[in-house]
Amino acid sequence: MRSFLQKGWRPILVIVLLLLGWQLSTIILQIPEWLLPSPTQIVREAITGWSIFSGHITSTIQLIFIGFIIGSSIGIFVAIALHLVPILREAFYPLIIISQNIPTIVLAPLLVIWFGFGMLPKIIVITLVCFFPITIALLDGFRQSDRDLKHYMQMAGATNRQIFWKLEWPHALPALFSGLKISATYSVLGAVISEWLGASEGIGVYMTLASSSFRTDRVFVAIFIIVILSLLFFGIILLLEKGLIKWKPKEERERHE
Amino acid sequence: MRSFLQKGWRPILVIVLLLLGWQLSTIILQIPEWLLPSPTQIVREAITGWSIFSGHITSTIQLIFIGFIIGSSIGIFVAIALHLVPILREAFYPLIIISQNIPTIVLAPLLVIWFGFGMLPKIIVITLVCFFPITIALLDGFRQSDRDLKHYMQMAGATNRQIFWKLEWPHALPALFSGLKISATYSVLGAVISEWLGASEGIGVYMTLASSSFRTDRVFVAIFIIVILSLLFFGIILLLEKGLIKWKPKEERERHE
Amino acid sequence: GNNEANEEATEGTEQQDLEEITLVLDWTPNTNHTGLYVARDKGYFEEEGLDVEIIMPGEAGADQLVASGQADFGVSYQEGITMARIQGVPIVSIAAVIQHNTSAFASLADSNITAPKDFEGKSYGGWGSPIEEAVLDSMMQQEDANVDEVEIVNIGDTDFFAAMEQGIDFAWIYYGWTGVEAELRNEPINTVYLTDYSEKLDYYTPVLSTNEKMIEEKPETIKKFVSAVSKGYQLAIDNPEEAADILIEAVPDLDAELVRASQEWLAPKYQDDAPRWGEQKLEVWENYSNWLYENDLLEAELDAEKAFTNEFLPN
Amino acid sequence: MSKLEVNAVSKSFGDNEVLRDVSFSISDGEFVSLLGPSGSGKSTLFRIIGGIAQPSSGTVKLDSKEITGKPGSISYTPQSPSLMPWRTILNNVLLGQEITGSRDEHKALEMIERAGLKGYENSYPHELSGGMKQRVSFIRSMLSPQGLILLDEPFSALDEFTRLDMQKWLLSIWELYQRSILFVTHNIEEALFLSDRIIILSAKPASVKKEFIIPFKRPRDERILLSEEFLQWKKVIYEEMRQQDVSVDY
Amino acid sequence: MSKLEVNAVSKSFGDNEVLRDVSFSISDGEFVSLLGPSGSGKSTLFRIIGGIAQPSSGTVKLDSKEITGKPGSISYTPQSPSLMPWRTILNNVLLGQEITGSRDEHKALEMIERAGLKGYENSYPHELSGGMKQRVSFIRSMLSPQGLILLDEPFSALDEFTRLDMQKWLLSIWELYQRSILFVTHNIEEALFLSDRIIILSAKPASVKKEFIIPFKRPRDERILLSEEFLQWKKVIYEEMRQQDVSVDY
Ligand SMILES: Nc1ncnc2c1ncn2[C@@H]1O[C@H](COP(=O)(O)OP(=O)(O)OP(=O)(O)O)[C@@H](O)[C@H]1O
Ligand SMILES: Nc1ncnc2c1ncn2[C@@H]1O[C@H](COP(=O)(O)OP(=O)(O)OP(=O)(O)O)[C@@H](O)[C@H]1O
Ligand SMILES: [Mg+2]
Ligand SMILES: [Mg+2]
Repeated sequence: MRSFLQKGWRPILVIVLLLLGWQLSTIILQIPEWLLPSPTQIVREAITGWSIFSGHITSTIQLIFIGFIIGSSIGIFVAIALHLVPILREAFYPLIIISQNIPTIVLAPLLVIWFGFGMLPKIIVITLVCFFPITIALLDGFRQSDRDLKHYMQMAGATNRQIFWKLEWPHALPALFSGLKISATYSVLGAVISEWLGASEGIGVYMTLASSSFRTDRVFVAIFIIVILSLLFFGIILLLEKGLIKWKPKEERERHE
Repeated sequence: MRSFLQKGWRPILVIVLLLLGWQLSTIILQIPEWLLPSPTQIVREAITGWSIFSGHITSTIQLIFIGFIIGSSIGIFVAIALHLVPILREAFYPLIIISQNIPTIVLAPLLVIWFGFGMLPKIIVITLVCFFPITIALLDGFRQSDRDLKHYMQMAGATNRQIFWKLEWPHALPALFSGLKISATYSVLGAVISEWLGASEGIGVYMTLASSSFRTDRVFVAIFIIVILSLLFFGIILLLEKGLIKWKPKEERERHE
Repeated sequence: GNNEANEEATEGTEQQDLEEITLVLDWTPNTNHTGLYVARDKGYFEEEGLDVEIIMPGEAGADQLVASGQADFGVSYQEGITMARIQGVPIVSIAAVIQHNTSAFASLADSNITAPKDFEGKSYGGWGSPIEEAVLDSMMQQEDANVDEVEIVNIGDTDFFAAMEQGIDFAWIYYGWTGVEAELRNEPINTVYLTDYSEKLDYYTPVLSTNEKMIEEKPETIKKFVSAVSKGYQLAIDNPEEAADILIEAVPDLDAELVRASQEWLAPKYQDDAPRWGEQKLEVWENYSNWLYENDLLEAELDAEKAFTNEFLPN
Repeated sequence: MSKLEVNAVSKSFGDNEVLRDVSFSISDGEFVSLLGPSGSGKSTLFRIIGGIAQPSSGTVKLDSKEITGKPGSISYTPQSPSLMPWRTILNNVLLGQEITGSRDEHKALEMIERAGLKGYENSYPHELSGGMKQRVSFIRSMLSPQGLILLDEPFSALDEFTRLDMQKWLLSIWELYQRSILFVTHNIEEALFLSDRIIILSAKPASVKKEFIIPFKRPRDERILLSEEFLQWKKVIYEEMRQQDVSVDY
Repeated sequence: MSKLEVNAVSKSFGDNEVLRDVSFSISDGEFVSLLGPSGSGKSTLFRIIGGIAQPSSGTVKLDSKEITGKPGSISYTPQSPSLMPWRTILNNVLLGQEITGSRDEHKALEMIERAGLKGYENSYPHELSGGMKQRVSFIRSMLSPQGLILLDEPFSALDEFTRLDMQKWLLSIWELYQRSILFVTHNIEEALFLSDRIIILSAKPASVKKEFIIPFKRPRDERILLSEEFLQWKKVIYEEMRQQDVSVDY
């Protein structure tokens, strides 16, 4: 916490400066509100509209959490499966890439037609967004584990399973967190996009409604919330990383984000 | 090449089986063409419509290349800057996350207003999609370089710049490729999405038109092309990785994808 | 307060008997949909024994959902249904929400575009569909102007006002929403209505749709649904302020001012010159599909009689 | 009875012939040392016996069962300590036991103390000095239950006193449990003090040049280090190694 | 004139006091060895002199300029070879030169050959044996141009013959270029053979226990290894170290 206060002021300063510049330029350049509202206008709308808004937020946060947890679990699981079973890896690696290239515009109707309007299709969308960076990062992490240690373990009679859990998995943890950071960032936007699959609540719904009734200020309120959620989420992953990876030498620890 | 033929058959088999299953289920379940066309219908349409289609493809490929190259250059550059200048890192790290959370729905009008309907806003969209995984992966890669080697270099009087170029950069190359793989995959879809900002040509344009005139078969032709492009692109990155990272012990090399 | 009482009344007694129905909108809720929300929140659906859930389709696209049976009813357009039926999508129009095409080519007042001939030398911002060029062409031909003189720019999802900022001179809008918004902003705009220049372009937009299976298997349900909806739109026609308030309450995220103004403008347009709300004419369907076919925009001729039906409208 | 039999093992890395026709065996409970110039192939031979490297030709038998290319039957101290940076010393030491059976934390703590590392049980490897890491790696393999132990220069980073202490401790453990040990060292005194038999490898390509049976009585005492016989033996082996040392020409 | 002055350096890691008030100096062109038990703080002292670790108190001066906590003026062979896995041997060896000035490939190739590594110029570190890697790391620091060289057990993984050869080579280079060398070893003979002066560190917390000036004439010859005087010296130092060895109690 102390270190957060010590370091936190810098990004906050940058963000404050940015908002200030934005505020000033909307005033000086006389940018109309419907085009780009000023931060004060956005904050004002956020406060007055809070009662409408809070319901949407809880619904989206729920989606994010469920989606991210399922997505990263699947990402981890897929990476482990592909790593441990080389045949699987060779056979399915391309399919994983394919999965990242089916645009939502196509997937959306199919998902809704197959799974209806409930949670399921939305979670599938977030999962698709989340699992990929984790799988790729983990697979690369597993591959780069220390050869000498691996040899030591093999000689001592370690099963593949032991080598995996005692060597490759702990070694790949930093890579996993690298992937989790990317995924956590995407999961928020993924949730918002998934709400365009047909939802009655959520930030995504609020945003499209605002956009179609030309309420640019509300659109930006939604963005502010999305951004704050993402930062929070990213921060949680960072804290988890610091908590779990304790063994790093001090000098390096201090340079952690 | 030989090793490609040796290993390539497995994923190809899986994909062929998948297509076969798809073909059979459309026949057996009598899925109407407008809902989910069968692979043969898609291929037929791809062949008959090729003349219309090829122009769209070249236009999109161009976008992908320019966008990916700019995006990954920026990603690498940002990672280096943030790594070498700790103050920058602390101040701008959150902004990088924020950049991943501004939905295109909002960005689009702003980009159009600022940059018109030309290439620029589209390249900005692809860049935004591409740079993030590279930056995160590289930053983590830089941080994990060998402490003993770093100490050796410092003692010998290496400047920060030398430490960077001779130690941290080569050490982070595998991480860079991890990030490039993720980005290459995303760049294709990013290009298609960017075309929704208003383009007169491209796979994205072709797809929306096909979708609005209920030509599901054409939508799937577009997806097939997107998927093939992505796989090609991913393959290029893999080849580059194999070419550049030569020093890996044999045993590990053989397990490479 | 009125509808609350209704809900309470039904909760205890009739609920088990209500038939669950799904309705997908075309995009976000707007004044085109007022009658649907009125019918739901005034309890008209419940009176008919229906429990209707209204869903926004997002990117999923309403027509496929209706055709596949995921949704029972949907909001669509004549254009969409025509295209869909040519591709074998089994979707049918069951009521016209607005009698005449209220879409127009709009421009900021200072660019002085008041008739199709003024399009010459200007830039049009569209979404890249070949239909747009054909429509422009047939309107400009009336005044001996040449569509080749128009610079057609694809502006994707960009909204009207943003496009105008970026050097686009005119775009295709629905007056009842975007035009009303311009009024509210005191942004004077000129409009060139399609209907003023070509009979054939006076197609129905939007319409209510269902799939062929429903028509075959549950005609009674459709009848109940349409009759409730019809009552809803009747209220919107007779009492636009109350209708607007119902919509605002149902979808509080909408801009209240825009909804009220839009409702006011739209109220007389729902039924317009038709004998009853929802009525569709065969010639309108034939005209438009023939026009599309003649312009090479349709691969085959439409069997217009199968594309719509008036049989479920209340008498 | 032979615990380990190495039969005509050869190994080349590309054009680089490292081992040529190496054969020897180790009896049950025997302590054998391997001496040879740097780069002659001792560690490679260990990897082959351990089953993680495949010989170009030849076979390896453990308890009369062929184990060529089959890892998993050996306790091993690698030349570089190879500790897991994310495990504490205690957990690193227990790794061998975790792999084959149950953790005996009590014994591990006892051994850590015996090796002069008391107080470092919960430190991480990067907080240890080079010699301390080497001792950790040594304890790890002594705690593993296998019947054959391969030790690859386990004491090279220790000062003479710590080294002598560790040697005596190794002998006491070995005498207690009667496991077979194959020991690589560059220190002739160490080999003499510890071994029943010393095998001398020639320079590249390595083959068994000579074997010496060391006749000192067990249990051995550090006093033999100063005996005349010991110095004599040292000279013999020194001369033997010098003769065949052709890899480095000076 | 003093090349290096270490003044009252102390260092603790948390509660663990490692160095207490260590002071000594090295003259220009002097060869000084540091002896001390494993874990006493020799490598830590090297890191402090090298400027990558900050002492808890005390200062380090090089050529009369204070360099406490300022890295960059020293050529260094770390205790573990620390080679770059992605560079060939030749390029690894040239790293020190790249950092400070221009690459002299010719000289590098010559040294690689002299160290018995001919043919491995284009190999990668993972293809080398432990002792070969150590020699590469040694060549790397010998090729660096700095006036003070710190060598942390550079020959611990070498057999006696290669070791002696490397020692003689080190002496010849040193005599030629007159650089100052601070040398850590656990081998008393090695220290005696090479050094002008031997500094003995006590066990934890380490401080300078005793200094010996070694009077053998230069240039030295391996024959002195067998001289009576040499054995005498060896005994003295051995006894000195034994007395203060309290860290390992046996
Ligand atoms: N993976 C490899 N690829 C190519 N050559 C190798 C590989 N591993 C070892 N060698 C070569 O095999 C030879 C013997 O290496 P090894 O490590 O067995 O020597 P060693 O006897 O243990 O030496 P040292 O005493 O220095 O540890 C060396 O010439 C080395 O270059
Ligand atoms: N980063 C660190 N954190 C905590 N303690 C450390 C750290 N580095 C070294 N130490 C402690 O400092 C002491 C001295 O370590 P150092 O590596 O200097 O010993 P050394 O004299 O070089 O030993 P050896 O001969 O075994 O190499 C040890 O007790 C070690 O545990
Ligand atoms: Mg070896
Ligand atoms: Mg040390």
